[in-house]
Amino acid sequence: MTYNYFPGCSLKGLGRAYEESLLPVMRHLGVEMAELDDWNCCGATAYMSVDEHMACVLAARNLALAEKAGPQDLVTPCSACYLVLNKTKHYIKDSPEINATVQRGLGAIGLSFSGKTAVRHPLDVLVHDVGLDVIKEKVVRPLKGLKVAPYYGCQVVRPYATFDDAWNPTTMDRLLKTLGAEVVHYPLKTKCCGASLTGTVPEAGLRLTYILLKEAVRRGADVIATICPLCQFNLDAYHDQVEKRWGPARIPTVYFTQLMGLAFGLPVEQLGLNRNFVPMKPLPEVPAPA
Amino acid sequence: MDITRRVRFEAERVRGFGKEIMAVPGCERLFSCIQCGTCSGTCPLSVYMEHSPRQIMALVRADFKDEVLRSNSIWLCASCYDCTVECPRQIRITDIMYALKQRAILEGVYPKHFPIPILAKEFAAMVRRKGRITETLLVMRLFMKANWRAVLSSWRQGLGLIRTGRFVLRQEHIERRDELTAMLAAAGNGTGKTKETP
Amino acid sequence: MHDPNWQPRIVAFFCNWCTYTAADLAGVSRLKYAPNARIIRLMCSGRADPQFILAAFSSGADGVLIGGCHPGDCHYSEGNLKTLRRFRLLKRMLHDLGIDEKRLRLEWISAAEGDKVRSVINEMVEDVRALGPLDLPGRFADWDGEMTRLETRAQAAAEQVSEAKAEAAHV
Amino acid sequence: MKNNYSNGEVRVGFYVCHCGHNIAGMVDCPAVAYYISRLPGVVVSRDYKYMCSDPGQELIKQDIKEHGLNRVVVASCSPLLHEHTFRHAVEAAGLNPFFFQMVNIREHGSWVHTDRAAATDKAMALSRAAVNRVRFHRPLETTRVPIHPDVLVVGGGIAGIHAALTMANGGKKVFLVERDPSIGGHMAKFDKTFPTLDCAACILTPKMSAVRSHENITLWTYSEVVKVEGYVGNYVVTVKRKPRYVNEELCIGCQECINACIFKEAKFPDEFNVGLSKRKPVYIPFPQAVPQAVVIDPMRCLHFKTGKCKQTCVEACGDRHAIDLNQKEELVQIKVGNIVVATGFKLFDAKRIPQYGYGLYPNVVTSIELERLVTSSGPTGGHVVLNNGRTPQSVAFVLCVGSRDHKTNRWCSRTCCMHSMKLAQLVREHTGADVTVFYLDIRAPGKGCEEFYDKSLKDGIQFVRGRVAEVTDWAVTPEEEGKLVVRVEDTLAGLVRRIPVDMIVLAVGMEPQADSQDVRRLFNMSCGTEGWFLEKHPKMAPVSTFTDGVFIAGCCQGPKDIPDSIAQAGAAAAEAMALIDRGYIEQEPNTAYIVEEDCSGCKSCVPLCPYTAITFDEAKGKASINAALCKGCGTCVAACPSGSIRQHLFEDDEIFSEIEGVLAHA
Repeated sequence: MTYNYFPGCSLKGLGRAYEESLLPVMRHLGVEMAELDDWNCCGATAYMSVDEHMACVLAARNLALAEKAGPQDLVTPCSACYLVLNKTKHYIKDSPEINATVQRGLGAIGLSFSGKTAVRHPLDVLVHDVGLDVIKEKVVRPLKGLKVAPYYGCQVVRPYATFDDAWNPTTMDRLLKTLGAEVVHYPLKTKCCGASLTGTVPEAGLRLTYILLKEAVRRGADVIATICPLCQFNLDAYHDQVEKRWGPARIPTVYFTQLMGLAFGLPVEQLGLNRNFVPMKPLPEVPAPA
Repeated sequence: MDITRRVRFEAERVRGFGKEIMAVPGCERLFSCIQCGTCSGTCPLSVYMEHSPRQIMALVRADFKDEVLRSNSIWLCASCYDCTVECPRQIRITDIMYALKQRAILEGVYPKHFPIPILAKEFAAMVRRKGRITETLLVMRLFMKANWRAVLSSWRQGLGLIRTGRFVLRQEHIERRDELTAMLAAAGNGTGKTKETP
Repeated sequence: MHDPNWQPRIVAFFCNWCTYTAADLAGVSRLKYAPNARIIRLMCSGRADPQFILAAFSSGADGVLIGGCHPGDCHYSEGNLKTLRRFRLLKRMLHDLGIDEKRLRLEWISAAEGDKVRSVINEMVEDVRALGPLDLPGRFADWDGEMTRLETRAQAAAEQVSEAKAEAAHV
Repeated sequence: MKNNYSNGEVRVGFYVCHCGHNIAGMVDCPAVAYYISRLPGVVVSRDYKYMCSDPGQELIKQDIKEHGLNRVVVASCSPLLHEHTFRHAVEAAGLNPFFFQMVNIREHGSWVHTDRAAATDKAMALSRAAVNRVRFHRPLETTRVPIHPDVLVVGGGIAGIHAALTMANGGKKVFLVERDPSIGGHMAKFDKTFPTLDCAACILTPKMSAVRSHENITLWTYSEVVKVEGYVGNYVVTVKRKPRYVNEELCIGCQECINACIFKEAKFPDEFNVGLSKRKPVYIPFPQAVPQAVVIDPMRCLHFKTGKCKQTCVEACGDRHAIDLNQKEELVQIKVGNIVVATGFKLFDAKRIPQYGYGLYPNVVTSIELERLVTSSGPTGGHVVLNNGRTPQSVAFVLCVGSRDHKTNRWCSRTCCMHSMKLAQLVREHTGADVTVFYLDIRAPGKGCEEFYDKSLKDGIQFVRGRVAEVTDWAVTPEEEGKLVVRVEDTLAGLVRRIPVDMIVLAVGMEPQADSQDVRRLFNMSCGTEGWFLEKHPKMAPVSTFTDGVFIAGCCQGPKDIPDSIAQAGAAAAEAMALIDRGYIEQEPNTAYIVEEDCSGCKSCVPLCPYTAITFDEAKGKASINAALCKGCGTCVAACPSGSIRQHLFEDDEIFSEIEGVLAHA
């Protein structure tokens, strides 16, 4: 099983723990992730606010690079990248005007995009391509007794959810159960984390973060599992400010791939768990992260 | 108590503005809005907005351009797409918000010192120049431009990032930056949208 | 190229129960579509005799559209399926005659699908417009002219021959 | 004819109708009339404001007499609307009505085009085609087919019940077929009816009993129509009678068998109480059920599942011998002249909108569930209770659940506003709880309905205009703890609100029955895109279908309330009775016929006919067509290799001339 891999800027920066856990987990399952040569930023939501034509051109370069690299699906772990690349595909297909702009831009650097490459999320690939039965076989250290709040956030399930329900997704729930964890009922699983507003308009953005944290604590979760680098950052790095404003809501937030790594018995120090502001309590019988 | 006169005159409407917005790809269905408020009810940030998303839809349709573009509402949209997925008329509200943000930036009418549009512009500029984003550098630039005091108040967070090895000071960039410039230039040609975004 | 003011002419055979009613519905709903199609009402698309279609083409139609009920919904059980079989044969025949297959179209349109009447007619008008005029009557006239010329020439030649023979006889 | 024009010469009169502005607004009618006037054989060519009006028809009659017209063409609306009118006028003037041809320049012309020149051009072409064609018309006679006086009503809800009773009271024999074990439909589940708040059972039960005792009604419950053959006046219908394992004639509804059932406790979800209570494998659907006979559910009954039951029910029934566990499914064939389809609707499945939490939170209920809770004969004896048994202090109604929503059902279900207001008043009456209704628009157009809305407002029911975004159980404030929280924009106040309540009622909308497509095919009807059965004309023929002799009533045609359903059922009954009392129907003489001398005897036509109207005369070596059986589709005509089969009204010459006519310009 081979995929083209688009890490996105976050996975090289604030979200590096995501990549640090994703790649070993994939390797462990025999999945090859070939990083796209000289990929560029997808443009995220910010560029769309400035100029959607150019945002599409920017994102399309990555799609074109992927198409050139072969027929494999393109896997991207960051929610914003996932959304923007999929949205660009839709726009290219639906709007002749945008398609013309994109092809003109790509043409100038000897690239083109036919619209074939599928953009996938690792969660989708792991559960639907690799399969829960295969994953189950690799579990050597079941996460028994660990209560996890599954948190999907917005942009993987909305609006281009192709692999799960937009309101009540269950893919990660099933994956976590396969790892042996206990999944708590978490009705906020697709609520917004505040996105970039946590930094720009903290009184609004951090409130959303607070509610997510508080409700996970209230429902007895030990840890929140996330699939997006920005969600992880918001839920992890702002505890000081959140708790100063609204009171205690302390709970660690980790990537689902980190939990997979733990369950697979991969060396803890290789899973990037040391990068958390709010560290996850070590599992019993497992050495604490450095 | 302040007493403000809140009547709106026909002269304040910019005729055709609603139609222009609805002509943007993705925004067509605004015509069929029934003002049910599902968007505002779903929106996690509507409670901070001057006008709820539903009101924005009504104002756009009624051509109150200035009122819409100067509103903080369009900047508070965090692009969670909840409204878009829930709208019973399948109006792509998030995409309409994008169209409005673009118009506001183009016409330079967004609130000054409001960090969100500044972030969007700084982000775009960094992508154009380097091809990639280095988040920590971006945030520092933002703080400089929008609110330098914030740098001081979030020093603890900065320290935390350094401690956890996530504070990156080396600007990431792609190798073939010339390729990016050439591509954007070529794409911009002929659209009349060559504008070097401010 | 052809006259820029040229408008495609399409003859449409619609069954009374589904497609004709759907066209009525399109009217009642005030849907707007291209004025190029002329509808001829039949009780069932099964009555659409291949001869009618050929007659339409040879009388100057640029396209022919047949509309019937969806399979399983025919007012007369399965007249529409008989049409489908005939339609396939006819399409092959037209192909051999050098008539582009986009000029003949069969569509299932139920009484509720006024919107489909609109989209099918609009699409077909655009398809046929892109193909240009078929102008079979014109082509027939050309062929007839050519035949007459050939015949006259042949006759003249024959006459020459017979004259020559006659001359030869005189010699 | 007394005029001087009877020498066989064709004399056409042409009339183009303005239809007020409807046609004249987009078609230059005088230009069309002028154009047609110059065609050969056209004697009179006029344009007139309203051809279908009396003076319009008079114009035709007068011209026929004065100018010796022997052919008439009218260019106006769809022939499906007025062909009959004009044929009648032509006949009144002494001409054979089939010397008439109609041109549709409104539905197919002025209403669908935007370019006046092109629309006029098209009108000319279509009119020319009709003038061409009408020359070939021949005098024809309509045939009369007798109508079987019995009627079938399908569906035993309030619409079906009313239609059946109306016709039975008129002396017609009626077969009423119902799929469930009792008639009564949705209405039987209601407590009270809006806007009068009269008790549903009190007005429905007498009608149900009347059905049971009526000498003209044959009631078949637990039965389904499986096959319909024939045509108006002469339908042959096959009905499947499912075994209820109880002889309806012998059972007196004493319920001894139910008490004796080996299952001591009722443990299976009760359909009538929408799963809010339990029943046994042998049960009576509800106390007022008609017929008053028990039914045995073979999916639950131990005897059918294992064959090892002591059959205590049979024992309890004793020498009545009403229980017959060997009953088999039966197919019965009946002959009827007309059919009334009243198969009703189904309720929207609230689980399809997961953000309202139905199925997740037990105190989120549907409107029909609440209806059962407020009914004194319901599972809680009329007590509105939460799932913990306590009485709710606050109740919210969420309207438009699965209605007016492009992701589920686009239509307005029409009754939920009123139904919810009724339930809101009942809930207040029963519990004194605070009631809030979340609505998009209040639709209360029926008689007495606006007044009911007014009463609801005065009674202190809160109305909040806004479509509920979500129902959750996470609290932000102390008073939200342990409650269900409605998040909504109060669009009139312009505020986003969070409102904690104890119980949420989802006003689920109406949908076509799950098998409506199969039923539609069975009776040869059409469905609109939404799946409701299609009436022949939305205004002029609201209970007729495109199949003669098949009528529709009630919610199978679209959402409606009880008064409207009953009005429609009465209309359908009247339409059917009008046909029966006339005794015959006139058949359009568009049948096929064989020109014997041309028939080569190839037999290719014989298998084509779906009505077996074509037979082969071995002696003559020719095919022959039974005109009484022929329905006039023309499939055999198109297929005949020797051209010896022809069709009245759709002769080859007529159609060829029409083709030439539409193409003749340029």
